[in-house]
Amino acid sequence: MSNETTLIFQHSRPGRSATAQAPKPVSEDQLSAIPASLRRKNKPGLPEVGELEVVRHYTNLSTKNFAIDKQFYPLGSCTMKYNPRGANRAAMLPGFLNRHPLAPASHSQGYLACLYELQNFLKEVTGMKGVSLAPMAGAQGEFAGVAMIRAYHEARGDDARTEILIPEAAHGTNPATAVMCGYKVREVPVGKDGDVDLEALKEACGPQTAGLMMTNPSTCGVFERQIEAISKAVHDAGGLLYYDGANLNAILGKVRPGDMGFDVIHMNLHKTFATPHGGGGPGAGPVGVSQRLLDYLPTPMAGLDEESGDYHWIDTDTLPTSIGHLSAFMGNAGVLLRAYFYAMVLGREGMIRVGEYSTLAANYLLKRLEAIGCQAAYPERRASHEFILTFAKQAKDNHVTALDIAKRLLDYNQHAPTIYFPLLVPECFLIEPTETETKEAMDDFIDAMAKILEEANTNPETVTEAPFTQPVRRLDEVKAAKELDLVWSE
Amino acid sequence: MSNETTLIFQHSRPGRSATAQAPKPVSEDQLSAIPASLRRKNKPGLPEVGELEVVRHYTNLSTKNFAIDKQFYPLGSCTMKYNPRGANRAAMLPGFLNRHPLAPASHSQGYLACLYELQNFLKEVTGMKGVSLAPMAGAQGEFAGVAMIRAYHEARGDDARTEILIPEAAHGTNPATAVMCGYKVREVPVGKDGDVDLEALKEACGPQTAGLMMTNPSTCGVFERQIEAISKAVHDAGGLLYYDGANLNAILGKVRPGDMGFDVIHMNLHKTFATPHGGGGPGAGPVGVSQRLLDYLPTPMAGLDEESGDYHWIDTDTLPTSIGHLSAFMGNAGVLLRAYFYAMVLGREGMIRVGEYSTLAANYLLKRLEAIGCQAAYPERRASHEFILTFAKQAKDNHVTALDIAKRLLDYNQHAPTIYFPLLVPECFLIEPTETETKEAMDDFIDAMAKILEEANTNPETVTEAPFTQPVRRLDEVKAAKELDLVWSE
Amino acid sequence: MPYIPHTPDDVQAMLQAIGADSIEALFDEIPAHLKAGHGLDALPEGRGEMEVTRLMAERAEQDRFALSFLGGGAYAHHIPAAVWEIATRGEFYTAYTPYQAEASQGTLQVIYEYQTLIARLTGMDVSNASVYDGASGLAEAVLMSLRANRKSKSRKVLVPDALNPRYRSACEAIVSNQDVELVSVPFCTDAGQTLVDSLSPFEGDDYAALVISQPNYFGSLEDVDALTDWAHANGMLVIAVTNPTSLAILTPPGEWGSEGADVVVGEGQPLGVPLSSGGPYFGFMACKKKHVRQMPGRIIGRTVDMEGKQGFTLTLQAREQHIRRSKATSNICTNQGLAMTAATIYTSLLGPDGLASVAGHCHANTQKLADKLCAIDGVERAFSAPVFHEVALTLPQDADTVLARLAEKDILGGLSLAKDYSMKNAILVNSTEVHTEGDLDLFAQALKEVLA
Amino acid sequence: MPYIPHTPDDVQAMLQAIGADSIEALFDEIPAHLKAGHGLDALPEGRGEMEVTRLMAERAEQDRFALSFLGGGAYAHHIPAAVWEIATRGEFYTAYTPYQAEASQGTLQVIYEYQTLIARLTGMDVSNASVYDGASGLAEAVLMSLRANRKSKSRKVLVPDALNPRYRSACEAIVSNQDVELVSVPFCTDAGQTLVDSLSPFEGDDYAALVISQPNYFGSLEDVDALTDWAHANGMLVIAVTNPTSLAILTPPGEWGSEGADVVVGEGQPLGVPLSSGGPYFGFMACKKKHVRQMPGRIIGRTVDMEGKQGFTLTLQAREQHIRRSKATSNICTNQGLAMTAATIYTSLLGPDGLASVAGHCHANTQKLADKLCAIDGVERAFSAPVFHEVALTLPQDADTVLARLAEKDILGGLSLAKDYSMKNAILVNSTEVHTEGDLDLFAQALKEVLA
Ligand SMILES: Cc1ncc(COP(=O)(O)O)c(C=O)c1O
Ligand SMILES: Cc1ncc(COP(=O)(O)O)c(C=O)c1O
Repeated sequence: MSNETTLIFQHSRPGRSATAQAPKPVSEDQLSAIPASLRRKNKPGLPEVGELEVVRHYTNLSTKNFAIDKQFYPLGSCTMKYNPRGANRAAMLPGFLNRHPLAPASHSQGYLACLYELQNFLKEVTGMKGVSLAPMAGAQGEFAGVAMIRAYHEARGDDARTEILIPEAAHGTNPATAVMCGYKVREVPVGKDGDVDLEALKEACGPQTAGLMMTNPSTCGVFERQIEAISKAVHDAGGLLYYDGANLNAILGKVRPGDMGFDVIHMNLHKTFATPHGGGGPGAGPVGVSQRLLDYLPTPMAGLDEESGDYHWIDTDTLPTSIGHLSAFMGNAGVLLRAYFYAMVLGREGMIRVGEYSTLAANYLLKRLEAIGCQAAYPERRASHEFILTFAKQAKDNHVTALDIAKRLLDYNQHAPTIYFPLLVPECFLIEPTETETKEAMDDFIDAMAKILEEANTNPETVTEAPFTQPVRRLDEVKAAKELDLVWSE
Repeated sequence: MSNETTLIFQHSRPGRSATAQAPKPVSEDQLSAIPASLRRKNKPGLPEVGELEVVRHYTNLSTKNFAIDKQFYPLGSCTMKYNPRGANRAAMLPGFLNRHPLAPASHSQGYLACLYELQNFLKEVTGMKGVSLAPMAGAQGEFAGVAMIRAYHEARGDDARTEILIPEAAHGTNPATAVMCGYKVREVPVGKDGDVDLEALKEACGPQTAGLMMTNPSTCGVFERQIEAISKAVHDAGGLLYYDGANLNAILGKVRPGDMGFDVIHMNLHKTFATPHGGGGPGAGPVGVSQRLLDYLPTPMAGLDEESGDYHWIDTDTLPTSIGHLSAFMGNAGVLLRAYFYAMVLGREGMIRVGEYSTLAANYLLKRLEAIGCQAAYPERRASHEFILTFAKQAKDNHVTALDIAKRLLDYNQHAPTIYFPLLVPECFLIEPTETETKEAMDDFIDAMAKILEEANTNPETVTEAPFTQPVRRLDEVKAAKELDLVWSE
Repeated sequence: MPYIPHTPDDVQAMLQAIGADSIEALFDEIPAHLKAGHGLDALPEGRGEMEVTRLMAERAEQDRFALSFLGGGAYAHHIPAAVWEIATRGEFYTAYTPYQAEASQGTLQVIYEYQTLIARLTGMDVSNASVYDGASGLAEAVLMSLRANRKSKSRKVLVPDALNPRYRSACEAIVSNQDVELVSVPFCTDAGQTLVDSLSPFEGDDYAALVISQPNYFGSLEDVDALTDWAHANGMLVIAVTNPTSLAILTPPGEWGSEGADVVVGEGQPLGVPLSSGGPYFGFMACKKKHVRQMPGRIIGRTVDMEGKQGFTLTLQAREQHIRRSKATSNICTNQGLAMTAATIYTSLLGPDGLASVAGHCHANTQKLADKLCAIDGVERAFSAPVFHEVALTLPQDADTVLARLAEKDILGGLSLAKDYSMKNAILVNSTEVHTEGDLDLFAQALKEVLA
Repeated sequence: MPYIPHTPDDVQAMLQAIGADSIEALFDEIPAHLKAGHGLDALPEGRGEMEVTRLMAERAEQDRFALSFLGGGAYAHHIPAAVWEIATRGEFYTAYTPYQAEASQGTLQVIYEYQTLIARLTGMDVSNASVYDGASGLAEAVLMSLRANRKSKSRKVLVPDALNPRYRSACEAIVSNQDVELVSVPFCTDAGQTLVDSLSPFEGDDYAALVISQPNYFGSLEDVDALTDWAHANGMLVIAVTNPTSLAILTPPGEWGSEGADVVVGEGQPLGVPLSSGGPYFGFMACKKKHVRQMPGRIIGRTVDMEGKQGFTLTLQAREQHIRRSKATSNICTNQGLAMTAATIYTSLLGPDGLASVAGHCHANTQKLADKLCAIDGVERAFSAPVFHEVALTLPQDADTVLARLAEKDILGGLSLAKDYSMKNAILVNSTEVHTEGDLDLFAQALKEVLA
């Protein structure tokens, strides 16, 4: 009964405006230095609305989202943990917000100090030798990592290495990144137990191998037990090992990628370090490297002159072998400050607890869901911080798919887990509760799942036609893709 | 399907806590100076919950409110206009937030400058000679005003004045205030046209009259045309004229209480000056006075030493005749800063526009509602910034009351107007759209009302049983009052 | 037009619907000669949000200071970021009093939870939804005690001199209009406490209530059990004035003496509300169940809807001005809802242990600070009583002068007791969990320099 | 435990359900010797929110400065308070990519509105949901142009030297891995513009695209119509790099020359995103409809639900890595959603007239500033071309030295052009609507003193 679905453009009326927000118009005279030929002829079709309308419109829109602040959000591989509000306040202090990215080091000591310490924290938790905070998300961290692998081989004149090995369970960004770095991708199969098929891997290794990209625990939600053998196989072939740190939450304080033999790693601070996902971003994807890749780290980085105690920037002028800049300035600074806050609050003990309690939560949720009749993809294995269920049986018996169950969960006020990823498990859920959710929140999820499994048997339409309680019912995706409507017009 | 109605206490588990928020516990030793007999034996039953739970609980609770930021909110007499977000940011600047109320003037010049200027702005818009910002809401402003009237009479030894006259349409705070100031209340009838019954008033005036409290425009939503005659009658009897400024929005820039002959006035900054209502408060109720009451203004006030340019506090040591302090410190400072922001953005022209456009909106809405069949209480009169409808006919014909229509409006995503106030109009709505709502927002309200009037005829249950779309249906108020449940227990 | 959305077309359309020629015509009922064309000349021209924000930021900047040890009823505490990020959500910030219960369950449930929190913290049965502040709350409590104490005909109430003088004066300003008399109870100048002994002169007289402040203005802890029992034995009600933080570790008023206090009020600011120059704060107010109908202010009750589902609503409205008008318990209408909401979130975040540890640090830091300051020649504790988180010290020199010199060093070193208690050389000093050891040392160092 | 809610009872209950003795047992699949008991010694002990906030506040305070005229791709603008008060509402702040469309209509509709805003501002047909920033967005546009220009086999793209050097180097770092070559186009050192004349040497060669920056790094306005027509005549696509504020008054890329640009990218920061040390910002990216399947990043489409009601959903996902993996248009996954949300709110608040007046003030202030600075002996405009809101000036002395001395006076007086362009005495200066006349005078005065 409300008009909430109106677009902001539909509130527009010629000449309306949020007058307090803009300076008074300048005279044509003041623009006379700009040649008329370069001036736009018609004003752009931006909405002409008042301040209250904008506030009301976007406030109302916001209410049409699920969010960690409102719901359990066990989206596997995304580590939807609580985002401390204190981190938001600290990062939005005027001194940080107003600092121009190119302000001289003399006017950046406070900011540099935070970055420098964060670099050190990340080195320690990953067991790497150097860290650059520059990449702006996980995928850009991957890019930086693989570009460093490439720079390394190139520097050694080892230029026959054209291939990156990737287990088939890998996240889509891994193969896409390899290609962006000019490599071919060779997929490596994964065994029934969720571990990489070691023999196949060994066969795939060779002089063409630039490196292997993998996560551990993998996106199968289990710890890759043969990691040392894998590491040896790839290193023996002359390749380097890349660690996709999206799953770092599972092992914080338990085992470090550096200790497992990885040469390069990215971290997703928006996952492991609790910075917000913002409806799609921003993230931050710092990279850590072993000794041999130190020279290639992306710039700028924060450096400390031990003697004077002054911080400075390390840039391509002092690190000419760097793969260079990945953005105009220095990555997602505000995200880094939030991660710094988080690391400082958690400290040593807190970091260790993250791995412990995220793993505890996942194993609890897995066992309880199995107990109510869910099928685990790897029932013999420990869960890491996440785990996979498969609804292949329901799909076959009741024609109720993983998608249907996901949609029905929304009716129970539970955000759905990740679905249909990894691709190798049919009709799957990848479920990640994180360490910040209470047992009761997990129990509510379990109760909802139990009811849905029951519904799938007795009343499958309530599942296959779900959701019923959201602002919209299921959307016509085919129409969306065929009759492209990407931009509104009157 | 969600557990949103759970109380925060029901999330409590022994030993759970939002650890990042409190310092580490102190040792018993550090408390040894406090005698055991004064220590509490059991810890207070506050909820033991984690940070995410608190954030999630109160975020979810917030979504169960209507608010200006989400809905049209035409609550008559309350002036629910847009609350500029800029004012919130400015008032919450760390320099303002962290200032201790007893900081010396040397460390308060910025704050005092804002208050001093706000005092002057309020003097100008009301036409009064002096202003104190101390009262913390409209009702406390009334209290201050009537206490000053009392102080005035007492100072003159004129102590037979025991009565305050109040038109029957007045807001409940008016008679309650008079009593709190030790006066008896005599109500004055209001005529069919919404104006005070002048003859009755004249008769009521006498040597026992301490003063008259009234609003103009009145809570009948019309301008009291005989204001000069009223003023003369009361003044001739030796009484003073009190102006309830809750309706100041209607006449800003058009006519000033000081020019109408009022001796003392309070303003509701949370109404006229757009500071937020905060789910029930805070407000601010500054008082303005004519020359003869200057000596009695409540303290503290901001003063300026013209020569040095320094600001200082004016307190009872320099103004011993003051009625004194109404709070421990200096009223609702943060509200005053928001009002200052608003006044600075609006400026001279903006203030004048407020009266004009709030009046335009109310008259538009009235005429349109009359056109769809609503009955105006004072059809011959201009609306001020608000107006009254009466649904006496619907109540009689269809057994659909003003309350029913109010509840049904919620289903149409419209906040209901004020109902059953003023008491003298049966089955009434007091409707105040304010100047900050678009014509389209008013049109939506009109459409909803048209549909409801139609429903009242054709399908009265949809109205009498409304609302259907809110978190709860109509509540059992009798049970609430009889089986008092004011505090939760396990 | 700032905050006004109407375009010329809108205005035309509206005027047409009204049947008026101009906006000015809508004011035709106002006598023309009253409509002085004054033009509000003392007001500046309107400016944009950017300019006003810059001006206010500069002003706010002027008032920043390094280090404050001011208390006296308003205390610096750490406020979790979540508190105000949630309290200023539009749904809380821009709603009003929950008159339409169905569309206000958020605010209503918050208040119900708040009432529960306050009741549990104070050990009382019921709480209202807040009054303006602690001082005006005391005035309401005094007036309430006159109504509630049916055995007493008196319009007099006993008020200790050791009560915050700002509470006393605000209370006086409010209740004196109804010819209520606040009668002074002296304090022991050695202990800095209100002794039962000093009450004996009042025995046998009719007073409606005794006010007990725990801690009192000097930070001293009173023997609340003895005072409460004395009052009850003498037919008076007990009005407790307390600091809410302290209640995490001190005996709650509901358990004072053998029967507990009758009414409790206090300043809610320490529960998550910024110092903010003195407001908006909120006064909390709780009482025994039997007095609830005499309590002013809004009260929320839990009930069920037509379908039996739990819900919350305003209740006992027959006490309030909008229903009872001149017979209401108070004229209060708008209260301090938003600050109360913040306090509810704050208290939930802290929990019983968190709040106890805040209270513990306040106490420990204040002890430590007193020790450090008393290590300076000529600085001594003014009183012997144990304190919570504020302490009176005597200096070897004039307090006002010393404080002014400290302020020049950007240290606000406490409040002078010269004016209110004629203790020319005494100051009142507060420390809370926000102070580090370094902060305390800075103060001690500065005081040493000033006194040298 | 900070941010972990489990009590010992919870842990016991969970372990029991799992059938494990201890949490440690859950890690039994990890080879024991890998689990070095390293203990993360380089990490400090955890501290509370209060302490960390205080530390960071002190650090933030260190970096406050008075007056900045730095631009170079990031610009200080007034950001309405409403923008971030709404963008940081939990519903936007703590949601993720709208994979579950029905539970994400808020974010989805915001993106759809954003796409519309960007399309209208740039004059293009379609927009994506944001990329990381302007510079990396350029790299994506370059790679996209190779795919989209079917007539060209080239892996070379023409890039003007007058492009922001930070854009060039980031673009280079990204695209060079795929053996894409960025070929330099010199600028006219008198005008500070890229002239069509300097393009003639490239005629006849195969390049996939020409990059045009409007304004260019020196703030100069290019003759975009001529450049665009030249590129199209020579079989190249046109990649426009623009400042979004400027588009309120400058010809949108969609209207450049006779056919308009093919792809538009730029830094979105000026639209309501704080300077914040360089991020998070967002890159905007728009193109002609025919190229949409080559565009990287998320794209939202409007459609209907099973009941015919309007709704929004991710679409064209077959371009993306999670579906197409190694064949995707890019590896981008997480983008800059929150900054994009803020920009949508900002742009809606400003509207076409508001944004034009911001742009107008930027330009007018920059002109005024240039005039004031050029009134100083030896200070001159470096180039003759008209500028938008940034201008290159030559000084009578070494630029780096002068800037360092200004910084000592807490004035950040611009960016040195010494390193990037070997213009030892030249600086790049920006002014926006945030500067008052007084700010400009302060700068002029300070420069005068430094140069004296
Ligand atoms: C396993 C894995 N790797 C890489 C990524 C890419 O990270 P981002 O989305 O930050 O680019 C993700 C994130 O979704 C992921 O889950
Ligand atoms: C006409 C009128 N007078 C007085 C008041 C009392 O103001 P407050 O609620 O701020 O105490 C109100 C507010 O509701 C009112 O509408």
